[in-house]
Amino acid sequence: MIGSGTAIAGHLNEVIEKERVVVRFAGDSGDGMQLAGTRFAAATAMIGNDLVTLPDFPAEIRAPAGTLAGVSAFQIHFASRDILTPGGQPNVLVAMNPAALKTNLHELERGGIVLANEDGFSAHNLRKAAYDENPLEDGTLDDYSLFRIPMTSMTVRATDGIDGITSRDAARSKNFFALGLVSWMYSRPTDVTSEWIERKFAESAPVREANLAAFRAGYNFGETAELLQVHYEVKPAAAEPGTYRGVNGTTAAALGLVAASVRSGLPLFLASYPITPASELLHELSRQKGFGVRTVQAEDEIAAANMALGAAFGGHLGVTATSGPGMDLKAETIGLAVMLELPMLVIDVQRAGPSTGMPTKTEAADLLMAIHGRHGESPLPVVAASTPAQCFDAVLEAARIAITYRTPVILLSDTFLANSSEPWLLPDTADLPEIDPGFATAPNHQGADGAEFWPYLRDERLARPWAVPGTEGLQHVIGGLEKEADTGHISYEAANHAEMTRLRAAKVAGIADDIGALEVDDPDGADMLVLGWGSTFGAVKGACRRVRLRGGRVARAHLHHLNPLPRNTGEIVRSYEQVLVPETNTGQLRRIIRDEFLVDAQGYNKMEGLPIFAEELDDVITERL
Amino acid sequence: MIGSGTAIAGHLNEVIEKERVVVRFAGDSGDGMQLAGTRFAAATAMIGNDLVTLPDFPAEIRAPAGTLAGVSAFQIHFASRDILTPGGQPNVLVAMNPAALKTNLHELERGGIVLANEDGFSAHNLRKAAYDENPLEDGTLDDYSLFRIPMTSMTVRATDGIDGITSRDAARSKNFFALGLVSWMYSRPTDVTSEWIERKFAESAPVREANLAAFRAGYNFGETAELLQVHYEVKPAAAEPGTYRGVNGTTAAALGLVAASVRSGLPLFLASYPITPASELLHELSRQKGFGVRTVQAEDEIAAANMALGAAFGGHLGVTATSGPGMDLKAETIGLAVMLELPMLVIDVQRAGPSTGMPTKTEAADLLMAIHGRHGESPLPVVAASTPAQCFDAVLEAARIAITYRTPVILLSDTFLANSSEPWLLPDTADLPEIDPGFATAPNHQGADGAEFWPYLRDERLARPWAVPGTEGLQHVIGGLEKEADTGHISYEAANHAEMTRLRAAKVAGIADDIGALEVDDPDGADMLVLGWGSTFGAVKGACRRVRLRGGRVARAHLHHLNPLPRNTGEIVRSYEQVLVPETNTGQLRRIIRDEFLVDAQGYNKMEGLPIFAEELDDVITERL
Amino acid sequence: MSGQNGNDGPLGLTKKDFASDQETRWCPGCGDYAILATVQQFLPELGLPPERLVFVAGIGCSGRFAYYMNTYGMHGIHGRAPAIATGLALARPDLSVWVVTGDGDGLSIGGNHLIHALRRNVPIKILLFNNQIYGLTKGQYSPTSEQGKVTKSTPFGSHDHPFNPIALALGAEASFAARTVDTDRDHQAGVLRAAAAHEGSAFVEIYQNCNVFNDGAFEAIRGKRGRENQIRLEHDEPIRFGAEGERGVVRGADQRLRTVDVGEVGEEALLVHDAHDSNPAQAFALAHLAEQPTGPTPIGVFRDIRRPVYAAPLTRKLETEHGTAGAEELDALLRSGDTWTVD
Amino acid sequence: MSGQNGNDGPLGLTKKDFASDQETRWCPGCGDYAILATVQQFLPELGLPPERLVFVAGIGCSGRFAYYMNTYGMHGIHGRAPAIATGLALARPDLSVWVVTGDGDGLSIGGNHLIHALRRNVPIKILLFNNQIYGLTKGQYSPTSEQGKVTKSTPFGSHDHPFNPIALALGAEASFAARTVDTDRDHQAGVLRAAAAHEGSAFVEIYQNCNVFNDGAFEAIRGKRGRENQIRLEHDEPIRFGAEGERGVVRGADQRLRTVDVGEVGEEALLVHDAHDSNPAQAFALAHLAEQPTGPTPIGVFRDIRRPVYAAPLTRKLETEHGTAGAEELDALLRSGDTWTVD
Ligand SMILES: Cc1ncc(C[n+]2csc(CCOP(=O)(O)OP(=O)(O)O)c2C)c(N)n1
Ligand SMILES: Cc1ncc(C[n+]2csc(CCOP(=O)(O)OP(=O)(O)O)c2C)c(N)n1
Ligand code: SF4
Ligand code: SF4
Ligand SMILES: [Mg+2]
Ligand SMILES: [Mg+2]
Repeated sequence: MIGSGTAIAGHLNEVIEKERVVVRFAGDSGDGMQLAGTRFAAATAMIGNDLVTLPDFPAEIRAPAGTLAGVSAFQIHFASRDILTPGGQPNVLVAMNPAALKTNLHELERGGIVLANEDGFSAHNLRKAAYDENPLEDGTLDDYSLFRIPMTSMTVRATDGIDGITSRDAARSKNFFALGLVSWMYSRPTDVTSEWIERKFAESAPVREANLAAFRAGYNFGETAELLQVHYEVKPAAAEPGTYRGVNGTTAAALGLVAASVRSGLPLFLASYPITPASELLHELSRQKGFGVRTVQAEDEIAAANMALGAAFGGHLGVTATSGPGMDLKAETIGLAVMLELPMLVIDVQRAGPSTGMPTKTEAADLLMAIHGRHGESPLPVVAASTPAQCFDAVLEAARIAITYRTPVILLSDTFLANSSEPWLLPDTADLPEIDPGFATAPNHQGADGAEFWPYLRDERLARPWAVPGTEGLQHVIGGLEKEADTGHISYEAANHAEMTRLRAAKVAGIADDIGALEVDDPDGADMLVLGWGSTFGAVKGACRRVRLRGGRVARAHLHHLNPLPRNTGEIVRSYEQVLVPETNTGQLRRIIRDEFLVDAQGYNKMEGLPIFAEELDDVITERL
Repeated sequence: MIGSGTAIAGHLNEVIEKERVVVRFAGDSGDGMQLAGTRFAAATAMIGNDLVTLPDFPAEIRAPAGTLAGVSAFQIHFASRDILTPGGQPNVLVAMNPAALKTNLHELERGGIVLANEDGFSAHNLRKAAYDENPLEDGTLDDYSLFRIPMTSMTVRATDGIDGITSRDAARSKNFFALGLVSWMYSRPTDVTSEWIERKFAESAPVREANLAAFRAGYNFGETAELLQVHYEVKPAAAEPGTYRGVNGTTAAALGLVAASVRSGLPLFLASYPITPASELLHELSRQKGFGVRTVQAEDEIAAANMALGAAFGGHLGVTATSGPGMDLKAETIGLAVMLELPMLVIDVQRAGPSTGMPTKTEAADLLMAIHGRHGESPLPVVAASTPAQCFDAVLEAARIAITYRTPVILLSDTFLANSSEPWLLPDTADLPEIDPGFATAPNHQGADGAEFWPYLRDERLARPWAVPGTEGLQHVIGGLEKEADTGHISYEAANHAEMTRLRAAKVAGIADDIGALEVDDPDGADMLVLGWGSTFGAVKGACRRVRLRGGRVARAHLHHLNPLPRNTGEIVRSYEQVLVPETNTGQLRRIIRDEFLVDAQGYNKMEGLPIFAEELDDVITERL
Repeated sequence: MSGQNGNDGPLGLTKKDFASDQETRWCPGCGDYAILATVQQFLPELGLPPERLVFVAGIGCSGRFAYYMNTYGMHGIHGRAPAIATGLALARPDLSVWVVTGDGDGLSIGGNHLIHALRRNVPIKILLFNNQIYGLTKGQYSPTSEQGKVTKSTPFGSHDHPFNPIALALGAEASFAARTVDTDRDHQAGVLRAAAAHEGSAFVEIYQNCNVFNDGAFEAIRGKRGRENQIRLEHDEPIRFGAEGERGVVRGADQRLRTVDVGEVGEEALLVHDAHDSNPAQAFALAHLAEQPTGPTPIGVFRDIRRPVYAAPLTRKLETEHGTAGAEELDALLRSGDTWTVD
Repeated sequence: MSGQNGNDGPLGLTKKDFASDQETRWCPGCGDYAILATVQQFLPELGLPPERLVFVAGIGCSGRFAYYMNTYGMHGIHGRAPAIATGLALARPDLSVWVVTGDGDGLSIGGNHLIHALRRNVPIKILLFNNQIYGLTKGQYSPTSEQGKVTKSTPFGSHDHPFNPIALALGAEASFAARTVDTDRDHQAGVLRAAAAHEGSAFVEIYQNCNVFNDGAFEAIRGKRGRENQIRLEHDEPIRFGAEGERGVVRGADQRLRTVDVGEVGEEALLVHDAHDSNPAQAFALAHLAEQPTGPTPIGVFRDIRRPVYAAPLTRKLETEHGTAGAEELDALLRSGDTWTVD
């Protein structure tokens, strides 16, 4: 069999340089794989590799230990050049138990490395994973480089003697053993991780010591072990100078909201009802101190939206965040906000499937719902984030539009963006856009008997005045009934309804003048344009690069504004023979492009609860070029 | 001034034959105009004229008497040939008070007849209607044929002596006086109305006598009065032989549901939450006896939808009906039904505006919401009714699709269809489609350990088996989580989700093979196709006829199925130089046509809370030909 | 007393300062007119200028209320007013936020928001106009309609056992629950006064006659001899009623509350009302003294206790926090956590 | 007694006849396992074949329950199970319809459907697994969490005053309200038996331990010495508790319920529980004897009264009606009202 330990014997502790590597840590939910992965990512970022990570949790809270449903995985893709996706096929798979091997092996590259925790492959665990034979022995892994390492027992031995630690506790540190081993394989610095362990477990000496011991043991094992004679190096990526931090889409969005609050001077008010994956934003902001951030866990999504709207009426930056079914429930309230013409931010962290679907998986199939998902004609702006770090800018932009144009805005993110992370070149606050709420403070109309305030007398952008309660003399009542242009009084008059319908649409359409043009990356005059939106950004950019490296000609553009579209969108899509729209839905942006511009846009549509990867998209493009 | 009574003196009781007439009764909400109009329509139908009516209620329950907001009107369009719309400009306006005159005059045809109740034009009422001068005297009506008739006092005089009737009560009968007068003007038979009064007020002699007296007085006044010397005749329309009844869209839909229940053998279960205008369907069915019809007034629209779904799970024909905001609230439940693949009928009686909008006005702007208004990819069939009577067939068709394909179906009606009425050629039950629920009664799979029931093992139509609780051995659990193809077990597997997404879409798309082709009416090879859907049917047909009468060449087609579209739709729209899509929205079907077929369809879009009329559409077509 | 003429508001404001110029659009004779007049007359007492008040209304005839006030107002969507008001009140503790809702708006579609607002004890005052019918939609039965009610949607009589709004509110942990009558101006003003003084959410049920679709529903306590059937609850007072207060309420041997002739049992036997009782059991028992307002029925303040107002201290903290943090703090925040530099 | 071994169902069915082949997916040690076992063991008593039972579940860990039953089941959407079950129960009175919900599913998002189902008295049995936390979404506080609760969404403590589920149900006119404990098999079976026997809707709160996100919430009445804190309510019995029943409940002079030493007041002074009392006041008072299950807490059947079941007679009528009307009747219906003929 190829790839067994002995097979690559000979070249001793050779260092092979690699441009990019994908490692996946997989084990039972209880095995601490997310932790191992995150720390590996941190150390990797520190030495200046570019990276993208992708965690994959089980849907169950705690599926029974050892079962297939209980497998938890964390993938990290890092390289010496900028990379854009969490990577398709892993090069290395750490498998702590049979279930982890079974659920992840099929994705490992042919000939890839398997680091198996031998101790985890007990008869009991094999049964749990429905293996009749032990895959470490029955040839299942013939096509891979298998390394059998008794991680658990080695961890226990390593921690032996640390007092306050039973061997049962000790075994819990095996994820640090694995982390140490992989750190050695890829020449990661040990200090970053050691220091983190010191800090993190400061209050419990035994645990701290055990984890440190396990980590060192794993690292040293790599160095000394006979069976594993090769290790790799991945040089730092050439990155723009500046200060960086690793960030996932949830944190970036949370920080974007705080930034929007600071830049607009409006207090931040987030009302949400827990739902996977949007809950994380509520958690993140509820911990936020010092910026006057108010978070409320509402009784349901309808209440959450209405609380945000009430706060907006009061002059706050009203925000509500949700996923999947939660969006359905907010539709009526969003429609009211369209009528009231109040700023309100609705963050939709899209997830897989209709109805409850696959709550922990990713998908971006709420686009048409965001645009059309309310009764009657109720137009609103839709903005979509493109990468984990870009969630910061996307949120800021959505808030800017909402406040400037007095309108609810739907910001589309998705599970992949929310959970995966990448290095983020930190902006200077001074460079962030200023947002002017421009509250109304005085009457705006001279009536027969004196000055009056007309809540629907619009400015040049067609935005109405925003007078918050407490402002003397500007008392007014707004509501969901159709209202007379300018005065805002209730009106059932035919011509007025036509006019108000036109005005509401024109206001949103007019935002196109305020969002810049769509940029095209087309170095060598291609015939095919790949048009992306949302989290396909990385895959599209990566795929195009791969195609070009092979001399292929392909252009790409990415939409951050889905409604309205940038003014030049039509011109651009019309100027290519082929327009390919990759989406994790059945073709929603494609429909919009076809309808708006009568261009025969084609799609690549993936409905697997997974993001689109550069590799697969490369194939699609190549095949259609 | 032209048109005053005297002006047309001379030709004594002349009878002029007319092809079509539009009469509008207008007065205060308290004046009983709806009643007068309905009875006039009944008598008109009886003598075989074709007709369409359109009531127009005030939004307020009871706006203060005499105010503009309190005006209630009823329009009837009748002719000696088949007609299709309630008519644009009235030829005759009955105005019981100044407010009624003010709000309706601008729509009366130049030179049209005004029958004003002189007694209603008191100083008090003039003020209420914000008239400084009395319009009956200040020349406001110079361009019309004005007839001033003291209807109230003549009614009081006519009922004088009927015991149990004070003059205050008596005045209430003035609507019957007006009815009598107009009945004479258009030579309507008196017996039909008299008999109805006898029946209707059987239990209260005084009221009965007063109404009869007022009705006769009005009729006789017409015959004898000096000032009104001309009356008209409208010959019966050539109609298909058979038994007819007058019906509005609400009643037709209610009967359609009962018919669907009878033809499918499924008990009818309607759960709704009151909302204008959909409430009427709940009212109508809650009165229905003898067919085992169950109606429930739920605590809200969400509960209503879920109750209907629960009943559907139990093997009933589960139906829920709503309007406007109520649709938003049902979105999540409809998405669940898509996942469960259970039959469920959602009736959306569309009304005007986003949010609360203009609750009593008509509009058809929920089409894209019906198709896309749920998170994730959740395809479902959409059917739309085209005329008041056709609501019967549309409901039956929607139920057939829901039951046959195990899917929620959205049926689109609107305020105009629900409230207006037309003669209906009654079908024979025997000719109505049979609907076979085809319940599963036995296991459908041979498993390792015996026979099993797989709830998602599909038939050739891709419909899944429907096993209702109580069926022995077929116990199963369905839910909103993604499920494995065939077995229906929960599955988060990537390929399975892709496959299930495909299957759900393919099932709905496949219905196109089961709905017949789109028919085109194109007598003389036109270049322009007018493509209608929903309640524009009459206007499109009428407009095309008018164009053709003037020698214009125009084709028309009407979509009853909006998703999926008939198979030949693309072929048809592609075969015309121009495709005009008239809609009471900003162009929703137009978007679909453009996206699906890349055809540059253009729109005529009216957003006034009113239906599109043949006259205006005629102009649009003519101008674009 | 001060509710009588609105002329004595601390700011010298009067009734008309709280009346908008919009034409009222209720049916002639509707009980809503009486409530509007009483509220407008009472408000000057608060000593707040109109711009500091907000009326958040639901959908229904009752919902029209907001348009007739010269304050800030929002006519929201059906049943959601308590949620809108919650957001507003938490964002703007400086405002006096009032909710106007109906028995359908507040108890049918909006029931969940109502009970959660009450348990949270957010500082909002909820006025529920209970006419035991759906008015705006032209007469369907509501969650407070008596069982067997014949309406447009129940031609053969309704099957639902109705809610007792006060009992529901108490079951939902309301810290303030009261009941009054549309046309009873003084009593209503007194209840509004207590509600306004209460810290936290206050629930006020107002019996309101819908003379078009449910005329006379409250005849027993609103009609000519209605006063005699009003069991007016006053804190710390023995509970008695009747033309000369000859009737009273006692707890019988069977542990239940009963109405009796004071003469028979003697004054001291009467139950003394304790609106401040931290335990809601007694108030709940009083709410169930009458299942429907067709005979002697308690009105007034059933419960009025002190309980922490939702997030009050935090709200104050956030108020001061906001604005203090600017560009510098934001830069620091962005740079918190593991960062590294490339140069 | 019969709850003990499922072997004595009238149809000779046993526990396993009600267990599905699906692998249970709760966390090891979750209280849901105990409830599942007790329910499966109890069901044979009903004398109904599995196909006549339906479990309608909401979303949450509790919602998984449906998958483990070998009955018909629907795992609906969050909070709507009572509405789905209402539709099913009204359509199919021949079925035994059970709802499984959680404190978030049933009291937060689903609160409105719950209270309306209870007041309507539709024949459904509602089991609310109260673990005072959101389990499935990984640990946010719920409407039953104690005030000040530190969770993922409230890192500095929650501000909400919690619901008392039994009090809320009684405030919503529940005709049956009971409470039991996940691991207390016999007591739970007894409560299920009473709920099943009750005509109309039955509300059963089950204290359920979430050992991952809220471990020990019910320690006081579920832990080692828990039995002593269980105030077990038995109809017609004096209310006493404690290791030797040495403690009891009385109504004090202040009209409130109190726990006392039986020795001091004497047996006869003890309150006798009347679950059939048409007036819910006493049951409500008992519900408020303990605001949180951290000390002596009443469990068992608080209320169990006869009240007309929603539309029961009509339902029977409709059942017989349906099917009798065919083509002929339909033709007649279509031709009712004014018709005319053209020939
Ligand atoms: C989502 C939604 N559902 C239904 C309606 C229709 N609707 C408006 S008011 C109302 C009920 C009114 O009853 P109530 O709250 O008692 O107010 P009232 O008119 O009696 O004062 C209903 C069902 C609506 N506007 N929105
Ligand atoms: C409309 C909607 N909102 C939110 C969610 C996310 N969600 C699922 S279960 C749940 C709450 C679970 O708590 P509980 O009802 O107490 O059940 P437990 O998990 O504790 O048994 C939430 C918020 C959802 N599935 N659907
Ligand atoms: S319908 Fe009833 S509640 Fe509504 S305005 Fe008229 S009288 Fe008042
Ligand atoms: S999270 Fe809690 S409630 Fe959910 S399964 Fe785990 S232990 Fe049980
Ligand atoms: Mg009402
Ligand atoms: Mg819970």
